[in-house]
Amino acid sequence: MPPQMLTFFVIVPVLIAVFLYVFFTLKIARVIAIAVQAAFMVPAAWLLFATQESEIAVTVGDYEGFLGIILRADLLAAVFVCLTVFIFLVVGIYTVQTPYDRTKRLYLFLIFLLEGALIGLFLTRDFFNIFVLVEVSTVVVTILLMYDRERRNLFAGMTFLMVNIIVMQLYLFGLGYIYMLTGVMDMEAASAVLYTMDDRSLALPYALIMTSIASKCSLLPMLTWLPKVNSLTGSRFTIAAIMSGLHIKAGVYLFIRFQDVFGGMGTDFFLVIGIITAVAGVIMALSQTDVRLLLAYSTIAQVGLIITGLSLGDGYSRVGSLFHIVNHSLFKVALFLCASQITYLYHTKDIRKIRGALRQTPLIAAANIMAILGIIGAPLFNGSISKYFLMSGATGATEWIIILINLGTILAFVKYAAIFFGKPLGKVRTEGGDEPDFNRRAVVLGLGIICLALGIGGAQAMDFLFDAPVSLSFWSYLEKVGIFAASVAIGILIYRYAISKREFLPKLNGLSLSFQQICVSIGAFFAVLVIYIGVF
Amino acid sequence: MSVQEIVSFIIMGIGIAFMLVGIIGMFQPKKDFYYRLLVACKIDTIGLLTIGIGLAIRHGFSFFTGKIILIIIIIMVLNPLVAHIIAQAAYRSGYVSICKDGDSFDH
Amino acid sequence: MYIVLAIMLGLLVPYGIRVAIGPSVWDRLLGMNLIACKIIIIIIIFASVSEMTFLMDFAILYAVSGFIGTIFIALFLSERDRRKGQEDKE
Amino acid sequence: MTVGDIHVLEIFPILVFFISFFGLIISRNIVKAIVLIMLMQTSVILFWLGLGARLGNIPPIFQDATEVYDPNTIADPLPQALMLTAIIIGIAVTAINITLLNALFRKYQTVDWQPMQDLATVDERPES
Amino acid sequence: MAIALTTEILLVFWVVNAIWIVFAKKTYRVMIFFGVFSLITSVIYLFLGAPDVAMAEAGISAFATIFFIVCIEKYYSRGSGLKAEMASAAKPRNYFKLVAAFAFVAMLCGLFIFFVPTTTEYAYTELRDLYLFQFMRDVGGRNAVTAIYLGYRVYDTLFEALLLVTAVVAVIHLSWFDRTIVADGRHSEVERSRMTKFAMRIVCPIILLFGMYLVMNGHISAGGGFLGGLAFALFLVCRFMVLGVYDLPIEKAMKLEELVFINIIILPIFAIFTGFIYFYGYATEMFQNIYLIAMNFLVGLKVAFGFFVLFYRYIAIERLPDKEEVVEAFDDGED
Repeated sequence: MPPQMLTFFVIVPVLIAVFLYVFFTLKIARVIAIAVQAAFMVPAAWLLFATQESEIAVTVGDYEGFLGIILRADLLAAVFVCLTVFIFLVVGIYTVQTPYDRTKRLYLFLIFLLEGALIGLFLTRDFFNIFVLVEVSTVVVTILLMYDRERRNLFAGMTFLMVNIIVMQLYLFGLGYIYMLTGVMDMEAASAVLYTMDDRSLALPYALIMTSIASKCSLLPMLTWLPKVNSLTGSRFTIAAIMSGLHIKAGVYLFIRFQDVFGGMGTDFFLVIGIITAVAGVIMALSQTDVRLLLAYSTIAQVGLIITGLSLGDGYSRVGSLFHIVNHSLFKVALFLCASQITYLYHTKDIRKIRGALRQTPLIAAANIMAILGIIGAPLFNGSISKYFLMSGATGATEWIIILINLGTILAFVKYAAIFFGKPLGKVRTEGGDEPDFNRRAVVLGLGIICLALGIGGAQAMDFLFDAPVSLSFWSYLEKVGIFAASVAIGILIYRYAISKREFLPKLNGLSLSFQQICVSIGAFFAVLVIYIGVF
Repeated sequence: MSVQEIVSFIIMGIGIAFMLVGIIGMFQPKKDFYYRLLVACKIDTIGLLTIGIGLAIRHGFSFFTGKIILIIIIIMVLNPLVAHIIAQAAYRSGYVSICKDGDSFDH
Repeated sequence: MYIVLAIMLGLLVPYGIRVAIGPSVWDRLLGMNLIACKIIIIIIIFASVSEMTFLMDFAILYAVSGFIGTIFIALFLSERDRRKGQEDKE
Repeated sequence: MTVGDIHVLEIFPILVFFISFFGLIISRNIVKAIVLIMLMQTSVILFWLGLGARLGNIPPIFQDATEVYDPNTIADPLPQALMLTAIIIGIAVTAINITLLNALFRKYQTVDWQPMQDLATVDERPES
Repeated sequence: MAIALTTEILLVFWVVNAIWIVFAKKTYRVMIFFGVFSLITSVIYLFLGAPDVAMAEAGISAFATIFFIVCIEKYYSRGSGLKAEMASAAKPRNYFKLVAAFAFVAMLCGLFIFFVPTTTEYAYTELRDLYLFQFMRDVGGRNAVTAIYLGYRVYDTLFEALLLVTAVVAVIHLSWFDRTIVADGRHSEVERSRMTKFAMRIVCPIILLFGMYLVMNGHISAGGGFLGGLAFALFLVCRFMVLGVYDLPIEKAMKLEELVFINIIILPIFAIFTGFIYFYGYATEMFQNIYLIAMNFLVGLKVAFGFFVLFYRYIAIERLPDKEEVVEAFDDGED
């Protein structure tokens, strides 16, 4: 396929979205949607193989030099594109059976638009194009979050939209300075010029852009509103899965790209921010009772961990965190989809009310347990491989902190795992409608097995995905297994005595910032970042 | 400075003089809103007309003059309309004129 | 020609004061309308001074959009007091 | 044209950006918050156009193919093209914002931040 | 030199206007100051040598004012809104929070200005000169700005057009009212005097003609697809002022907008992405002009339909009294 095909990676989902919305009736549209999603896996796989050796670059419209917009697909971008297409396929298969009144053509229109925007975001290397694509994905996600008319959380949706607009204005301001300094809009050309400049004059654009990207991945100060929005707003589990699985990953991908462009100026600042976010995410996750909020805050914790891994500066930890991004998307989507089915059966979203799920729905519970083992880093699962490499770069204090964070994650999911044991309390609802049918169980089980498979074949997967020849020394892995076993034991002990009895930090449960406080926190983050870069 | 220039300067001078005088009407202490609206509407429409014609003469018969005339037509239609709508809205919404009857219109 | 431009700019100041002070909201609306007209005159003079004829296109669109903005504020402002008047009567 | 060593076309947008940021922090009324967000967008757009017009400000429009232009008085077309897109994005997002505010006003009969947030958190607390 | 002076004076007035907006107490004052603010910014863009952006800003400010006013009007008509506003305006602001916020923002601003990269002149102008030198050969037309956003960066314009389509869909889906059709032919209760009808009848054809002019030679002089679309939408606003009846169907307009949007994607695919026109020996002046005029026309239509739907949606449906609207609840299914 000629390199010009890169543009069609992005244009095809958008075209299909509009075609489905305008021309087809609902029945045909849904069939076409699933067929297209499945067919889309083939070019994505081709892209992965094509970019193994060299990078594919194409200027939209074949204008020479940096006049036009340049799309580049290197291996990292290809991995993210494959991940996006795979997760949209999984979610598509999951929702294939939903009754007709719930997935109208508008829902398909928005899902395909989001897919097109995310793929566009992963492929493009043009500054302003990133701004436009992030705005498109923000608007589409806002509509999706408030899709169901009667369970619509208007206030959180509007705050989400307003905060995102302000953040993107900061990004545009920083972009203005980069254009003033480098005079070019493309990343490769700009980074060549930016390397020659000293930190002092780059402090402002770096701080502005990094503030907007930090709030995209909801790092520390802007932490509390993203999970509240992507899970609590009555949005469906599938949308919450896409939000946690992919939308935050786009923010992390931009973080990686801009760190490369700026030559890694503020790495140890983001190391500290990553650790604080992970710790805060874990504590908040522990204090939640609603299933979706617990999973959302654990996403924040894992993103914090990834940012720490990325800014450790060590080759192994970087590859480890990249692999952790892929793993995290997989088991987070599995967790959300399992939670959707279990909460439907138990007719409540409160963890304290669900008990005995293992006996009630063995298949879904088994898949859920596989996903939980993945996220806490159990020996044979993919979580352990990525966390192992992620920690390999850490030394001394950071290593202990990361072990602490893992312990926190284990604690959170031990609390979550309580829903499987004990005798079932509530009346289980199994009559018609959205009940978890064969399709959904198959999807969830498939995801669980993939987590297991990636765990076993971890080293080969990392070599193929990130062409980083990694040697997994048996003894150090055994040591990690020891640490894992110890922390699980501690986790269960703490849970048995400390958490299960009385509420753990109840007041953290409903913590939510007002719009003014969010603005102040963005301003504070920007100030601290500028002072750090400018002075040190 | 050809004759054309001088004529256009004279006309524009008249327009500007008119506007400067109009300013005084705007800041009358005793008068209320309706009086100011009347004065303002006159200032704008006539001001644009005179300066427009001045420029048209300066440019003689050209593409530019055609556009100026188009602008003048639009403003001549729209400006009184907006003044009318503001006055109607103010009156309908119960803005009472502080001047006594006929007081503000005699001089 | 620049003198005329300078005078027009000078004339903006009293209208700005009218918008700022204006006892009633209607005076402010009047000030807004005046500033819109004054700016159109500035644009016309600027276009003739710098010999760029396409600025006149801008002046036309500018005039229409400025007036429509004022019209809609005035229309819905009158709704406000009339309804307030009605509620006080009930 | 430069205040200190920063170009005047850079100082004013920064001032209005932070004035509207200050307004956002202290304003109680959501309608004013949306207006201030539009102010922010306008100041960023003016900052970009200031970049383009740093050298000269003759619009980059030529009468015929062979017209020779004076390189240090013509404005830069790239920021203008980008800002045309940014304006349309701004109005599209603001239209959605206003629709949400309209719906919120119908639901909670108020347009101020604090009362609406209290009512909203009451409605959306997860059923405990 | 005079232009620089004019710009600085207008910029000072611009900043003063922003301060008024922040400290205005009543919402209506905010609206009027915002109107003046947009008018001033539009002229400043013009003096910075950007007529396209100036026109876009002017047109957009008209529509922004309409959207805000429709939103505020409901707040005031309820009476409680006005009383609440009077009460809150009367209540003295608590000065401690005000001073603290001001100190925080002043610190941020000082920090910002302290760290502004002080490169004296425009560092790199090669890209600009390359654009100005080559755009006539590569994309055609005389207007460099149109050449960039329809030729070089058409990929951006596609997503921006997509965003407008999504915004229209969002406004209809997220609004409080589930209905999309106002009783056709219903007269709007906005009173219009005979003089308004008479004056608007004269202005309407001029604006329509002007819109067509803007679209047709957008690539030669200042103007282009967006501005033509804005002019068409302004024509529709004037038409509403004349007739004052909600007769144009919103549903059909949305469908048309999507159809036009599909063409906006397909046309560049054949013209630019695959390089069909430019690299198989057809890159003649005629083809380039055809492509530019067609793209301008399509973008103009899309923007016109988009703003048409937004305007009618706001004027007709967002102003409905609450009682008319019954939102039927879905069953509490979960997928």
